[in-house]
Amino acid sequence: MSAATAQRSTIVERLTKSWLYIGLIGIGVVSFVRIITDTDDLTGAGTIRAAIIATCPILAAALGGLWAERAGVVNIGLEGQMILGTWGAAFFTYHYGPWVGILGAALLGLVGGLLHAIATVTFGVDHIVSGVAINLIGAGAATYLAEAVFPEYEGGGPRQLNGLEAPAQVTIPGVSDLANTISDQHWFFVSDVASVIQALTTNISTLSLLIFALVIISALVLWRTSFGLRLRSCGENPQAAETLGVNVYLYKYVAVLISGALAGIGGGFLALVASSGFSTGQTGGRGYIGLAAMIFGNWRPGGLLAGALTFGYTDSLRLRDTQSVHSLLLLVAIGLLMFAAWRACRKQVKGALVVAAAGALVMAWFLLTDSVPREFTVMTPYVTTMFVLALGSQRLRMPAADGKSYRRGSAG
Amino acid sequence: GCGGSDSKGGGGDKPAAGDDVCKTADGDGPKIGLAYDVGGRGDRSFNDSAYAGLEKAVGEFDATCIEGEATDGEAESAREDRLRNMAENGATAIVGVGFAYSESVNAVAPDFPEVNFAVIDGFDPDDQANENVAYLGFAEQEGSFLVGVAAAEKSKSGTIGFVGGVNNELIQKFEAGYTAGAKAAKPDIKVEVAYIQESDLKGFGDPAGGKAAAAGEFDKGADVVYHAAGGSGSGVFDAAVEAGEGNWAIGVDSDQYLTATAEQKPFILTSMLKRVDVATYDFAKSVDAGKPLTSFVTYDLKQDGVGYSTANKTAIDGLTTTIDDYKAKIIAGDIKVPTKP
Amino acid sequence: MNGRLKSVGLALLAPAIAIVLSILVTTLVIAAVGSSPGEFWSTMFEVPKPRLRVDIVNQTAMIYIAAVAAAIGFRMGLFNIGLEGQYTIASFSAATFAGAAYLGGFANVAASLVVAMVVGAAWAGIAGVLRATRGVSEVISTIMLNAIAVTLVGYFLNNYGVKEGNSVHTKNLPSGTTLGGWSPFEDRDGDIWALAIVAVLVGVGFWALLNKTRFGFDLRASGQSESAALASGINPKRMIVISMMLSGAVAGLIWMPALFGGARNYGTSFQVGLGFLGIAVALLGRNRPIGMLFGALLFAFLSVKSNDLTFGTDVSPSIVQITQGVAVLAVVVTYEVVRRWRTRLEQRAVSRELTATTGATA
Amino acid sequence: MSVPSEVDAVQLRGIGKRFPGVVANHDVDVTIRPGTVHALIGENGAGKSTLMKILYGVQRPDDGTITIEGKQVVLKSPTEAIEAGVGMVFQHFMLADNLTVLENMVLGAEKLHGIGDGARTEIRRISERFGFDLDPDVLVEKLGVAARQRLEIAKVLYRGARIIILDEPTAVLVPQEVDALFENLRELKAAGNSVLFISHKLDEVLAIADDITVMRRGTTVGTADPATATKHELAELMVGSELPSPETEESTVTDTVQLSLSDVTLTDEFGRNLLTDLSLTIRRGEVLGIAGVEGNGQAELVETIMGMRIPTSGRIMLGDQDVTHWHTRQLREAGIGYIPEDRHRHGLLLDAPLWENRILGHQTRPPSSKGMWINRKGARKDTERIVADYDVRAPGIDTPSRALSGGNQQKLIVGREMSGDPVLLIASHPTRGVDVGAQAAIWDHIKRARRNGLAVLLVSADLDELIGLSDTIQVILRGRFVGTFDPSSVTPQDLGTAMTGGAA
Ligand SMILES: Nc1ncnc2c1ncn2[C@@H]1O[C@H](COP(=O)(O)OP(=O)(O)OP(=O)(O)O)[C@@H](O)[C@H]1O
Ligand SMILES: Nc1ncnc2c1ncn2[C@@H]1O[C@H](COP(=O)(O)OP(=O)(O)OP(=O)(O)O)[C@@H](O)[C@H]1O
Ligand SMILES: [Mg+2]
Ligand SMILES: [Mg+2]
Repeated sequence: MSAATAQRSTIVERLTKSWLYIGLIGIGVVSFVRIITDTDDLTGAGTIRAAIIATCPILAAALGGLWAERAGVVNIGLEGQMILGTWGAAFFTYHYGPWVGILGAALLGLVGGLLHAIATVTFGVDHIVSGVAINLIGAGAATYLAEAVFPEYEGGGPRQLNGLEAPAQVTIPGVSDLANTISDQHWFFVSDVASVIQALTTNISTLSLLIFALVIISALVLWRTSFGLRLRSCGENPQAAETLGVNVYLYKYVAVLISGALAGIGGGFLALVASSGFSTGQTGGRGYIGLAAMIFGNWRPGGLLAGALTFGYTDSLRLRDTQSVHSLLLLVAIGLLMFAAWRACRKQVKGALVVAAAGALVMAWFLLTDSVPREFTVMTPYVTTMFVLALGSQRLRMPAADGKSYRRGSAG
Repeated sequence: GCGGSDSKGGGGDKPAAGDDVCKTADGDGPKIGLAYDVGGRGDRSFNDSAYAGLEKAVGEFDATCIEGEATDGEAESAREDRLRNMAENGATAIVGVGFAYSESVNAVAPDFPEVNFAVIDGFDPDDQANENVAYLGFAEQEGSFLVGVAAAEKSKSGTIGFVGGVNNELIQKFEAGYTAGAKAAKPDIKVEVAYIQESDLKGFGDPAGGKAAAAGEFDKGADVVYHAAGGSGSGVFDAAVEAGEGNWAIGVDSDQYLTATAEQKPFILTSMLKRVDVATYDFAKSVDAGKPLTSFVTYDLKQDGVGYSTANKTAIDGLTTTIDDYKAKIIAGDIKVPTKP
Repeated sequence: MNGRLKSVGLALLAPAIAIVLSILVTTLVIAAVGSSPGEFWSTMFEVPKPRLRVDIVNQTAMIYIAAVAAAIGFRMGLFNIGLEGQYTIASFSAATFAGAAYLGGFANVAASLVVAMVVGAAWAGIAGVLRATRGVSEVISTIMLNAIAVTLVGYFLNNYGVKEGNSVHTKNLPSGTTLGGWSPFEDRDGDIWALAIVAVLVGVGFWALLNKTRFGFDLRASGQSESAALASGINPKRMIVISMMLSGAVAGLIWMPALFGGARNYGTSFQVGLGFLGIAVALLGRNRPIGMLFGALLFAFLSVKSNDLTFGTDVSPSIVQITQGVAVLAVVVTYEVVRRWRTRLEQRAVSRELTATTGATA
Repeated sequence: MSVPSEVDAVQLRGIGKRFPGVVANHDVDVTIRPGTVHALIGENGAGKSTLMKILYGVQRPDDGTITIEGKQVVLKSPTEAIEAGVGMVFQHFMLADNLTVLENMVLGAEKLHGIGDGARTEIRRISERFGFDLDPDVLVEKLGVAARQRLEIAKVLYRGARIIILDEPTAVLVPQEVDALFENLRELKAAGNSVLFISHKLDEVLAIADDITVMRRGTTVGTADPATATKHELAELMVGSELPSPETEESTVTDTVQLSLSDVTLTDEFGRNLLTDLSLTIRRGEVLGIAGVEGNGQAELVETIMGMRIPTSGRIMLGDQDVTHWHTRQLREAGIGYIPEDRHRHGLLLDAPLWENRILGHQTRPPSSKGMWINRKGARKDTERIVADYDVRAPGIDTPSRALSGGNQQKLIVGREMSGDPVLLIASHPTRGVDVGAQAAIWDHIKRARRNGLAVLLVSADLDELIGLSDTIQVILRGRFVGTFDPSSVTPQDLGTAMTGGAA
């Protein structure tokens, strides 16, 4: 028994360690690039803060995707549920303040999730069909309800509702100041870490913290509780789960409802934290991006966090400073070359060569130019996502019964 | 002011679904048709400004009116249909709000020679002159020049910012005028420029993007940021609020001080006014007078077609003389404002 | 004979229930916010004016082409969510090519259609190749490609387009190249675009390809079971690339009727969103040629008629989007319900047979 | 026969179950005595699995009553069956590959020992008690078939089941594994459990069962006493005909080499060898049998020959053509028939009608197609032929293949692959899960084709079938050939030893 415990803790240790190493190496490389290219904005606390804000809605949507797909339901309706969330946040915040507003966002997202659950679980409808329909309904309903309700409100109009109160922000006084001092020194590595700490401890929205916490909570619930085990079993092999007495319908329902609520919270974040109001179309496809981040992250909490961060970071970087996108080229080049080296170590010669060639190309681009055309900076997050997937996608593994419709009594 | 109103005032003349002049007007003057761009009446910007002009015209000329509104991603034929509907319903002066109506007005106008059309920000899509169409353009660069002066004068840090919604021809005019104005006032001023999108129109509806872009500029030391980003602008105001006292934002199109939230108001230095209301009213007036405007009409400083707002008195008061100096010089032709950055 | 009548009746039952359901939901939503559903429906059900009838036909054609493009992917088990990007970039390329007037008259039209198809195919092909060689989910890559396409087109337009007032567009088509169309009513009511015929061709082609050709069989087989397709000698990677490209090629045609029918250039009159509508219609029509035709007609009718709402009623046209979404959902749900109900009927029939002739089995 | 004082473990009375178009069960009566192994036999589609699913609460009966240990019960879900003490191991494994042994085990029974170390201990206990050799922290996808089988039984025991249903547990096991399983079953019996056991292998049934119930066409047609009954009598009861034998009469091997592999090696993406230096030849009229424990490279070998994988090195010749780099379609067009191991994954389009399934794999050849067009009429006519010749029991050729029972699906595939006179047949487990009647038919078809010069590569887990049909047997272990045997002298036990790495 003690042997078992020991074995388990080494697994956990290994996981944590590998994440830690990857994180540290990542920060080291970014720091190196920052110093070489002299673009302090690359890891400025402001950039990190913006990246966190850009990440949160995508992260919430991605988590929503995770919950649904771990239970075997593909939720392409995240976008629609997110849109409903923006409306819910606006409506409830206007009347009852920001925390009820977040609940309202979750509630409206949950309604979208309920619709999806009824269609896919009870009626066994194709998940994509239902998701597409929910995206239509979500967008239509939010626009329609906004036009019907918001013009009467102070600060409102048919397509917007401004001046919503934001959830509180927190600052950890001592840490924040110290981190600020260190990050201003622009030391290698240390200042970069300090920037991250500063961004996390200075005026950070409680809703951001909540969303990050939800990543950890989701990971724990899904992988460390019997509830999570049952839920995941519905995504891996619902027939097997049924033969063991798991109420598959129930778990799928719960998962899809949570999924919708999380997407709704992502929408709420857009309306309350990323800006201070509702406006039609403000999700701008972030639900889809969330879905992409989840696949990018291999249907795992840690991975989807990385995916959402990649997207949020590059998107906010290009918005804040087009010049820094040029430095990003060096970052990408180094990243590719490191990946190539890793592959070479694993004796995947052909793959290593391809990656190395790509890395050399990007490096040449970096060395031969001194800016990236503006238009291309807009594409950065999209191209980066495709690039990373093209290089690493072969290992992705989705839940075995993901997207398959399941009927009670079909076991055996 | 034009377009919208002070929301603190308890909704006195706030445009809401209920109190619409077109529902109540029953005079025997001309019938005016107003075809809104996406967003429609109540958008606290462009469309509301046009509505304000309409309201004024209806009152003055004892007119009646009819409205229609565009939806996202609608077909060209839907815009045409909207205009035809108005003409068939007896409108004699029809205004398309936004350059997207240029093509449809061009297609519809020949079928209704007795009706007069106008397109705000419009252009003639072909080389055949339409007798009954007016293209009402604005010298946005001139208005932007003035707020550029204001920004440079107000700035303590020596850095100011600009946030555009979409990097296209139109928005570049704003950027060009703004930069020129700032440099005229303070030649060594630094202008940070950001666009939310390069070509995707969703850049006008992304407050989160506007906030991130503006926050980046504030972080780089800018203390005044001007936006030409439509609905994304509220995010720019939020960024100014977060940057704290001593930082400013400048609004666009309508006097956004009036429609901003209580929290944002103190941070709004001024707004570049694009007097869509004036153009709409002018056009209605010309039709009523039997001398309808046709062809290209540019509303510039001289005609009070563009300008700047002084609604936030405490903030702008000390600057108005300087700004008005430049204004006079532009009107006199001493300063030529560029339209390209 | 009676049985056949019954099965036709059952087949029609599902769409009928779905329509009733969508009407019901829409009515409830309208009533819930305090508007008048009666006004709404009387406006929507009013016989459309002649020019709207023309518009409905034109819109139906474009939506239908989009639906077929989506259906090609779906039948192969691929979700081409990138129609939007594909037809954007294809329309831009074709308009640019046509505007350059390398060729005159109909040759220019034909060549431009080829350009549209090739560009659409190439853009979709990127996703196809990534999926086939690297296993990248086409759902993500096409979402990314959508964003990239819009930016790329904007880049070319801003740098090389014709500037006019505040707008930018591609060069106008040379005068001999605009096709106009067929005007069933008065002139001012507009034309049914000549290239609306493309929709018919695409529909017939889709049907024949799927049901009559070896390629279509391979495509359906791959969609039903990739492993069985592989074992039967189909090269699934090749099928992925080909069907993605085929889907993209058809997507390239989506906006062509409008380009040659009236728009004359790629600019402000370019209609966005047809790709997403096409996906919804493909699903509504269950990827069947006829089903999608009805779906496209319904969607076109709803969006064209919704323009009338701003005049006669205080109901916002965005309600139509809800109706469309509910229709999609209602159709698939009722199909499923009717299917289950039929199964139960059959079961009952079997047990009746059993009691009649004990011991007999099917 | 039964001890009167003891309460019967299970009594099924008058059970009926109808599916659309099919009566799966009617008037079924079965009685299981406590502490016995009860065998249920019957042809494909006789309704055995359906009956078991009813007993396990997966499906609800339309008629009839279930009595467990003297108490009449209504089972609405497996949960209730588990509570009543019933456990079931399904014909197709019910395991989630991407979860660990522990996770699969505790799923649904988390309350018993938690999902952590408590459960781990209990699993180790059960594993040791019955010799299951299960490591709780291994992913199920890493397990071989036999280990999965043991895991399934362990799952049932973990829940404290007293009545254990095993649906065709031996179909995929080699003799040694079967012996081990039977050892486990005897232990279970000794511990007071009752076992319900379904099999098509009659000697196994006679070896282990205490009672036998025979089903035919959805109903119970009789019982037999294993102490006195013979295989022939059982077959007679099941299908009403003689017991078939795979035995071939005389050699038909010719001198013409049809297929030869020389030093074929296949590596996976990580550079590990799946197949190592395999060489073989098959002549016209020869059947080459491949014996091996599942997962030792048989599937990879077959897929390599079929062009679904390209060998890393080595050469494959078909006749005198080098086909090493040919695609599946070219190979099929060159006259290779292919009966895949997993008919659902590789053999059929389950939702397509039978006649479309006739086309699958033959898309480019008449009568399925003409040029680039599908020949609907030709395909339909040929499907009618296969249905008649191979006795495929189906309502019609427009029925989706999903609606057919496993045996009938298999007959359709065999019929399809034998059409167009192939020169080489690659057959993986051609009679797996097929009842004795159909088995005989399939064997006859293979034998007849062999007489006409067909070369056959036969992979099978059924060693009697291998020994009966083959002219030569090769044993494969970890991707290498480890021994060649002459079927006329080898015994299943010898083969089993070689397959598990004993002296070759
Ligand atoms: N953000 C997080 N916070 C806390 N715990 C986490 C977080 N992400 C993951 N974990 C824990 O770590 C475990 C593995 O996480 P994850 O699946 O992301 O790792 P991985 O490295 O992708 O796994 P693998 O090495 O199998 O690919 C999970 O079971 C979860 O409990
Ligand atoms: N879910 C279902 N829907 C429709 N028909 C079914 C279903 N399950 C079983 N059947 C049909 O019921 C009959 C009995 O099937 P069952 O699986 O019980 O046979 P079996 O005796 O287990 O056969 P085998 O030996 O091939 O496993 C078959 O005709 C089968 O096609
Ligand atoms: Mg003209
Ligand atoms: Mg069975």
